Amino acid sequence: MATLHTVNKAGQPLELCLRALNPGDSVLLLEEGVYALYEASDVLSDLLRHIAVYVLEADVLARGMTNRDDLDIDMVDYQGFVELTVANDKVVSWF
Amino acid sequence: MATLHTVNKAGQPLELCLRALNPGDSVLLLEEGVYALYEASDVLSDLLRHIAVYVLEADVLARGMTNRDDLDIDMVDYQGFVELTVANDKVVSWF
Amino acid sequence: MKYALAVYGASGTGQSSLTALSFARALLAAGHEIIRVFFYQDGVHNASSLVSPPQDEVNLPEQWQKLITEQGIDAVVCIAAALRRGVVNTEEAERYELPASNFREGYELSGLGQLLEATVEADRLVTFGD
Amino acid sequence: MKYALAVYGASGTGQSSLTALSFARALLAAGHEIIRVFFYQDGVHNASSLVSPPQDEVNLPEQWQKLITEQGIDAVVCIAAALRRGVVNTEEAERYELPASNFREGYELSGLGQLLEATVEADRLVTFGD
Amino acid sequence: MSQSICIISTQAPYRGQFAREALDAALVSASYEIPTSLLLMGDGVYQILDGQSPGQLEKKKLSSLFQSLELYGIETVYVDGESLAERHLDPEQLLPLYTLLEGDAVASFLAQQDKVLSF
Amino acid sequence: MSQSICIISTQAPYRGQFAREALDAALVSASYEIPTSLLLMGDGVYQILDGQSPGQLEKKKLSSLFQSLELYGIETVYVDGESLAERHLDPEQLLPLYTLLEGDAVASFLAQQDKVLSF
Repeated sequence: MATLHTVNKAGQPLELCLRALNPGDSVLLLEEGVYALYEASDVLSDLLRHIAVYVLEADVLARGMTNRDDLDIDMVDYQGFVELTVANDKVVSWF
Repeated sequence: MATLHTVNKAGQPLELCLRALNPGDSVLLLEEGVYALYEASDVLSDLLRHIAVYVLEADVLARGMTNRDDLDIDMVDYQGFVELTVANDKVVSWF
Repeated sequence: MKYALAVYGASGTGQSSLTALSFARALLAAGHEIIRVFFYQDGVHNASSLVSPPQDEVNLPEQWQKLITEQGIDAVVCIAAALRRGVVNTEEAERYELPASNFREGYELSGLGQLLEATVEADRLVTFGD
Repeated sequence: MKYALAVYGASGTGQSSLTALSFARALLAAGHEIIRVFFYQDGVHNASSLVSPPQDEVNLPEQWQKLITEQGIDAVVCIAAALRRGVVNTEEAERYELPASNFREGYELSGLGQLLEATVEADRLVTFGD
Repeated sequence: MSQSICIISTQAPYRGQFAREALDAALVSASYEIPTSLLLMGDGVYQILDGQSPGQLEKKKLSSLFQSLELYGIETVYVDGESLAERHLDPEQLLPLYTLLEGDAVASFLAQQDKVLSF
Repeated sequence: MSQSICIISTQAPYRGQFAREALDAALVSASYEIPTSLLLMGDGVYQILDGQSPGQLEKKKLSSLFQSLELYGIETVYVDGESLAERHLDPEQLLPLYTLLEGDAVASFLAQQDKVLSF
């Protein structure tokens, strides 16, 4: 029962998501959640040891962010978002 | 030019308010800002050395909170809120 | 004292519209003057004539309208914010060829300049945001 | 796969309505089925027929309606949430003696049960909140 | 099919309709005889603080809605222990209708659910 | 009377209309020849991150609006330095139209203003 977690802010939504993760789950940062690339990079690099993390391209580009070369985070488009919802058994949204 | 600062959440609004305070200013916690009584009591007890802090009664009662006996925080009603806006030269809202 | 109030919240999203209304009532009870209430952002929904909450909940647009008309308060709704959110009077509905209008009497649709003018003219500006 | 989408945001407040719309388009492009879109909380404003944003901004209710009618998607607006926020069709406007209605064609006003039914029936539920 | 639904509620009470509309969803779900659980996390834990008197806000008391959950077969409300601790909340300040999930229990609880609806 | 107005903008861009509507207010204020300043704090500092391409969100670029501030006589945008530091933002990532307020400077800047409008 792998779960895709979507996170749309770097504050409470990200914090709550972190304590709801099981091995094999994935996290997709979207909307203001993409700011976690700057604000929570320590948390993300820890997380990446066990969990696959993705960012939504449209939101990264809109905000003038760039993906972190030093972190193994995949950038996906809406099609990739769809594929993540198929690959996991359910979706939990944190906002 | 004393300022009344209203704070309606304990997260970013309270943090930003703290760095905008001048001696002689007052702070009024309202709406979800009253949760600072629990969440940020250390911050508040520091603050109270220099700054007068108030909480809005309707919001404290609504949420099942109680004022802190150990802190010198006055509970005001909407009439008291009005008086605070008169007693200060301007009002800055943090939300 | 002369007050200008800026209201940014709708009844569904936060609590700021209700806080502003309670504050406005207390202002008038204390003998102060409200030179303008300016509804901006989601606050424009407070001018909707179609809000119909359950009987055990307060109808904020109705309560605002009552205060505004009984006390003769100048109430301005930001026209750009209102058009974006689907709150329009009959003139704007005609101009933009919309199928209906949903604007309460007693409010005026106008520009942001009305907020800035009131801000300068008032002794105190109080902003109510979510 | 069969999807149910729950949309909680209006265009003015957050970004979730737009994210949901882009996701819905991508779902259909990938050959999936959307068994229901349920508009709840501030998401009910996406059914308003009176939203009229500036020309350089997207009209989300119009875009949603286009997708819903062209693709024959079952689109349900929570009736309790809509009444609280001033989004009503002609029947509800009559029932509650409201002066107008502002509901787009192609959507249905109904209860929360429609969200729970779709949740159980779908292979995946995706929630879009602000 | 008897799929389980978990409703996660993360917002403080009286902030618009968020908490209320999550509770409504839980009640409707249970009334459809769907196995339903309600999980409070983050600011959502403030919803079960005892002694709420929202009369001046002209809002309905959330506590009466929480008490009606049992009538619909929702025997307990799950609460994230870490969210309580962060807010310095003691169990005796809360309505006595919850089950604490400590540490990894939140994650394992969610893993067991078929569908999760967030508010 | 030439009262000064400061507009504080604390929300990230493209979150609904918050940032856009604050900028609109600044432009209108300046066009009324009111001495106007714009102060970015908290998530508001993300508004001047350079290279924003909101095309896929079908939103107008905020940067073009910031660049038009000068035409209305708003020569600079004030930015809270602590908010930049917390977000690990470097000056070279930002549109070059701001003045940094460090430490107590935010508080003293606000003390000088006659009216403050928050967004």
